[in-house]
Amino acid sequence: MSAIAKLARQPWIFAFVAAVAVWLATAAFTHGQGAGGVLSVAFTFATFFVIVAIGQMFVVTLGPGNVDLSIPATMTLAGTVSMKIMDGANWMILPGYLIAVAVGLVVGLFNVALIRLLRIPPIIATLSSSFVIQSAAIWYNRGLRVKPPTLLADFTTAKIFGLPVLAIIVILIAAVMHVVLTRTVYGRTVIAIGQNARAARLAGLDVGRVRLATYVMCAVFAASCGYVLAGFSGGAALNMGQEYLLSSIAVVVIGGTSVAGGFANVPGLWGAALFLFLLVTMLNTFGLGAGVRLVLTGLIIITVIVIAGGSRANAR
Amino acid sequence: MTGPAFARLLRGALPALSLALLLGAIFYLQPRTMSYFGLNLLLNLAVPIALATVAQMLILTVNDLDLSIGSYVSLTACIAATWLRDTPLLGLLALGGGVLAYGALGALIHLRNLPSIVVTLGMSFVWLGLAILVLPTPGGKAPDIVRALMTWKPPYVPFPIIACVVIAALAHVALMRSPYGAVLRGAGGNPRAVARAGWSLLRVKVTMYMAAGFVGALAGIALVGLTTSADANIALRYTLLSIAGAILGGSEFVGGRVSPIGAVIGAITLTLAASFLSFLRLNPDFQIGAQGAILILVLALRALIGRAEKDR
Amino acid sequence: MQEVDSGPAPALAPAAVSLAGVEKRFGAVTALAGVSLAVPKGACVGLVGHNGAGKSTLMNVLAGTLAPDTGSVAITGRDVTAGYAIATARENGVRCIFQEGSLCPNLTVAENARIEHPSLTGFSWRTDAGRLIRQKLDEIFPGHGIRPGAMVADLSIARRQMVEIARAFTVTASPVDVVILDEPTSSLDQTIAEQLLAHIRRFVEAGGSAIFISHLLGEVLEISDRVVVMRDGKVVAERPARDFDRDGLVAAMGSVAAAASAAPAASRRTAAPRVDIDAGRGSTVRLTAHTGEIVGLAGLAGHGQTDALLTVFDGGGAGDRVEGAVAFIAGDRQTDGAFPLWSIAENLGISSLGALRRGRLISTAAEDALAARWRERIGIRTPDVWNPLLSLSGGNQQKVLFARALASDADIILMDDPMRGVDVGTKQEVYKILREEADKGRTFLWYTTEMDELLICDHVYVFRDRMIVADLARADLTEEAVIQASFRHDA
Amino acid sequence: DTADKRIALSNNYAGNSWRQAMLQSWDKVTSAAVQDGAVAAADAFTTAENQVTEQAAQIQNLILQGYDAIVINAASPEGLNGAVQEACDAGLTVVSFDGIVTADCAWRIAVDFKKMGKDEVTYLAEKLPDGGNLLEIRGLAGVFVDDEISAGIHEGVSENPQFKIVGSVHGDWAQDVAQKAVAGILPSLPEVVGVVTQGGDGYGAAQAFKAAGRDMPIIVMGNRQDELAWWKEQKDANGYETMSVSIAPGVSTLAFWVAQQILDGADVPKDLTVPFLRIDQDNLEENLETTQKGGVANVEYALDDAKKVIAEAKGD
Ligand SMILES: Nc1ncnc2c1ncn2[C@@H]1O[C@H](COP(=O)(O)OP(=O)(O)OP(=O)(O)O)[C@@H](O)[C@H]1O
Ligand SMILES: Nc1ncnc2c1ncn2[C@@H]1O[C@H](COP(=O)(O)OP(=O)(O)OP(=O)(O)O)[C@@H](O)[C@H]1O
Ligand SMILES: [Mg+2]
Ligand SMILES: [Mg+2]
Repeated sequence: MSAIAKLARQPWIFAFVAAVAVWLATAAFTHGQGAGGVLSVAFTFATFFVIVAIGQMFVVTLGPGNVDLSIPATMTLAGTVSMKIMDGANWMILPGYLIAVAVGLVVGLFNVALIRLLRIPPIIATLSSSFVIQSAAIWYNRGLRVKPPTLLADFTTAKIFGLPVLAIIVILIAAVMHVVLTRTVYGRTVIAIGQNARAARLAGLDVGRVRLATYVMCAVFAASCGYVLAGFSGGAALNMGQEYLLSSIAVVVIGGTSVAGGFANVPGLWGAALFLFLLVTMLNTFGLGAGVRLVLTGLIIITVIVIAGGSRANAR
Repeated sequence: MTGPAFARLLRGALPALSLALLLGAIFYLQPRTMSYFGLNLLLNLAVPIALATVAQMLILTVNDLDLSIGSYVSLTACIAATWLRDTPLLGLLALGGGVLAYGALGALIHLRNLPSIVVTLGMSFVWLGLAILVLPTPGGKAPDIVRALMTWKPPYVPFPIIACVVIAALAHVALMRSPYGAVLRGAGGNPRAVARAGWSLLRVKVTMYMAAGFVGALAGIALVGLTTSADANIALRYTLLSIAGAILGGSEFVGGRVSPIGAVIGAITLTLAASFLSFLRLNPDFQIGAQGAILILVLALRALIGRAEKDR
Repeated sequence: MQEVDSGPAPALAPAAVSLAGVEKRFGAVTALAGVSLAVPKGACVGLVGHNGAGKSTLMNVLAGTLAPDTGSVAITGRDVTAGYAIATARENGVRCIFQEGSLCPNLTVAENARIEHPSLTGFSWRTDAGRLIRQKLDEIFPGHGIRPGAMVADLSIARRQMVEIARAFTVTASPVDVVILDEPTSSLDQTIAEQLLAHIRRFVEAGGSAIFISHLLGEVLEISDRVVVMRDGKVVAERPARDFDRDGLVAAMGSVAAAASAAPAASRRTAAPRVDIDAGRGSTVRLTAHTGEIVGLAGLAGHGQTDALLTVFDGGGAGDRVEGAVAFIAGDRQTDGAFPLWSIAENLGISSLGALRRGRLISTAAEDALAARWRERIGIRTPDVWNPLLSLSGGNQQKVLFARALASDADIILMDDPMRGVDVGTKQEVYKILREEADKGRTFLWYTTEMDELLICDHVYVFRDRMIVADLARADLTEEAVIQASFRHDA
Repeated sequence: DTADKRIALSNNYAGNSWRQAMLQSWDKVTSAAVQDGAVAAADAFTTAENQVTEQAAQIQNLILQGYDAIVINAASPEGLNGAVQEACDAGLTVVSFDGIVTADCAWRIAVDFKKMGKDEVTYLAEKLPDGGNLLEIRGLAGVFVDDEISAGIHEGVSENPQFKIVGSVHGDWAQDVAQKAVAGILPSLPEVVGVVTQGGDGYGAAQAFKAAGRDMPIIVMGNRQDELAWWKEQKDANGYETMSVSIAPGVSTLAFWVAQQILDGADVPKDLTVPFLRIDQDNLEENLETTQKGGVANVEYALDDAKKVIAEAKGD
């Protein structure tokens, strides 16, 4: 009994409950047809959201105003550069990935430089840098689609027992990041900064380094996502990351992380990513017009947050 | 004058400074802009952005963020171009409904202690969906009186300048100089203190959200007056623009530190930044990147005074 | 020990305010266990008790910001319990200066005054509010130097406190009959505190009532007509002030008055100093501190002591020397110390994360053990160290910050007037711990506005206008010397 | 004589391969034209975000820069009318193409998007006389082109009642979004015999069908090289048959020449139409060959082509 009560108090539980509810509604509409298939697909696509949302979550946890809006552009650039350099060669898969990571590192450092050295608020710094990054991607390959190496394409679409291999890997990564958040000096410092940056500095924590590491990590996650997504969908496109701009924030917040910073959780990212995917799928399945569909999307998101919100201590 | 107060003064003057700099650069690049006609063309689209930015700033005042303002402005533009023209009463009712809905959002966010970002993110879908329902394909037509106002050519001073000054002045008086304005800002700085002084925080939130809804609706109407017809996606960009403009103008995300005049200046600066680039006639490859670079450049001015401020 | 005697009733008229049988529980914690309190007209009631005794909770009930579980409130004899809230309290002339600041930092001093007065409207409200608050400041704190147009965020914590006090005494539409002052002097230096006490005296003599909470028992005895002692959510003693002396009060609170700790025998200033910095523009004297020393930074509040500490914290500038790890104990805990979303244990362990690791990961068990050890050692009143920090009373939160620094491996500990709001018993405990730690080789730099605390130090530097103006070795250290140096001679 | 005339291209989006091809064609053709002295300048301007308001401001700036003509690919057929009117009032010639504007004073080089949608269904009716279920992939909700094509498709379906649209998703003209939306709805759909698209979503749809292990329906393609390459692969392997249709990015060059002709004093009707570029089973190979790897099938126009188009329009 108390275990259930304890579970109900977890900030991430609502995202999962909402995901299941939406899935059941879809299954009810189709009389169960394809319910299993939908779930498997949901895991496939939620994976990409979770990858970027992990990074975004750490950034958001740094406190009010911290958010990375350069994620879509970073995905595009990393995908474009790595695909072009690999040029479909299977032996280049690993070097290609390292190149994507390098792109992430550079973007992250650039963002931090804007935020730290030029003292630009993160939301605008990352917005500005996203233009620069997008421009770099355009300049680099002019939107030409280069096919990923076949092995990479196979790997990103492979399944074991109906569960995508990529999803399994990202579940493991999420587990590791959960430990990083809650049990390492780095994670604690992130949370402390989010609650009170000045107090964190005076408590002897290395605020500057941790901020830097967080933005860089976020960009590296985004770059990794760009790499696997390009592999998954048959090449990088200039507009490939655009829907991740708001979704990454939505996943983080619906997952139970406080937008005001200083309070985060990883499991909720999976719940929220599944929820958002299943929600769109449900409304597509219902076959409603675009207008009604958008209105319902919004209302359902708000409903979930209203139900969850009352029991969450810290809201912005 | 003591250190922090001086830094604050400097920071207060910064938005105006960057605007002047940018305007100077534009005049230099394209002397044609230095005319009544030129200023009119250069600035008229800043008017709806300025309104949207003021709306965003009102929300920022109470430590919230509105991610739906862009789609809300789109919706009100669609309503203005359809119902407001064809059946003015229905149009006004619909716009009034929007304002009330904003008030209800404020109440919901306050009573349930919700993160405004998610609620307004959800609302952005709702507004956009409604806009598509109101105007499934682009079209409609601006009400004549709105069109007439937005294309009005008063003597000597171009209309956009008058409009921006009036917007800034009204917002400034309402928020910074009115007795209740102090309470509204105080609720952003230390809500508990305001509640302990006997004010209703609920009323504060609802007031602020309704005001934002009202100003946002004005933005939609002004926009449609300029574009003559509407489109469900017409102003989605205003969400980020309004945040950027408000911050550029010296407002902060938390703590009730806002500046209405700064917000209007920030909005104009953003509009001019894009114009400046087109006057530079860059290689198309770098045009998008240059938009980022110019934003960075304008904001980097902060670094100059940043040293004077503590890491708070 | 229950010695609630009534004493001679000061007046037959009904009390200005009275509380009866008030109980308040927060989860497992009973903050108030049936408290009754009456404040007569024209009198000042002193309220003392250890940290977490329930003083602030009781005052929150009286101010209408917290609804009690049971109990009644009466104002001038009328029962107003039903629907009692902030508005009722204010209409009836009850004002409260809360322990944690209640100013809006983003507003000016005048605008903050306006927040308190709904009736300040009309065209000239800004001037009116400015005049109102300036007059009151002039009246209470002559020479305060605060402009009504100044942004509160720019004011030092002492000046903020002054504004808040003055604001509570301003009158517009509703009267001011009862003023609650919850540790108003904790951030003020002695001179300013004296001005406040004098004002309270005048206010009371003019027929007002005041409730005065402080851990500086001397102040309480000086200002109060009656003193109420609370312990563990109950009133344990209530008598006219003249019937108490300091030791009696301490005893009633349940603490043992320790003798002031003996000064170390010999000066430790032989080896090279551990800290040696230039403490401010134009100081001719350098600030130095040696291994095992407790060095005091004195002077009036806001004269650059905090900045000197921050200079040390940041490792000093060119030509400065700071050797060893540094920890900082905040006095302004809301801005400089607390992590509000965290538990006590997490707050306490944050500066010792390295030591709490087992392998690469932080061990929750080690964290728990550390918190439990310090809860014992410094006496943090909580049933569970995993409770939120904010569930603690103000003084107990301060103890957590103390424990945070002392538990860390720092060699140099910087203290920014950290005893604000700490009760006498605990203070004695802390002094003892400081001395022990110093003897083990730690160095303390201690900014304090309390003379008692300076007397514990091995060496004291007096600050004025952001410079060191006096360098007092243990032998030269007297109250007169410090006060002499603190004031400009032409003033 | 237009040797001293200056023409500007106002473009609202550069974030996909089609737009990149459009800009490249423009650059190629106009720089030759400038070299030959046909016009004095032909500069291209792109907004950072695909937004009506930004493009309106851009047009106003182009007026201030003293261009003689503006060639527009518009973000909205109606939303730019205010700015276009300003341009006309200032004496500029305005020619719109692809994304056309409705202002009376402007010229339009339109593709009959409605017919394009209808042709897709007509083609399917030929190939699948028995009809069956169709899946529709739409573009971005609320955008004119999306509505037109979709209206054409629905018109086609009502004329061929053997077809039924069982699912409709919005792919936002982004390959990753389309793939996700299709994958989500697919499990709950009955057998699908055909997929009608708006261009560029075909490859993503094919991937989704493959991943779901469903029979490959006839997917109408949108002239992207990766689509054509996939089609070719399937054609060689199992004789897969389909068609591909889209507007050629090189229409920008036609618009350029039309603007030049108008400046030259030619009498040009306000409404011109260009055929869309259609690829069929028999000319697949030759088109695939001429299409840049990862790019879009394209046609560029010369002055004579423009004259011909104008003459035809006058003939009607
Ligand atoms: N919001 C709360 N939640 C849980 N416990 C609380 C809360 N507020 C107060 N308490 C508890 O109630 C008790 C009384 O606290 P209170 O703040 O009244 O003490 P105090 O006498 O004012 O102490 P101090 O001198 O340190 O300010 C303490 O044990 C405290 O932990
Ligand atoms: N009571 C006072 N009278 C005159 N000037 C003052 C007074 N208090 C502070 N000041 C001046 O105001 C300025 C700002 O003071 P502030 O309190 O911020 O300094 P600080 O060094 O941070 O103080 P603290 O050490 O108390 O934290 C300083 O220049 C100080 O000298
Ligand atoms: Mg207290
Ligand atoms: Mg003190």
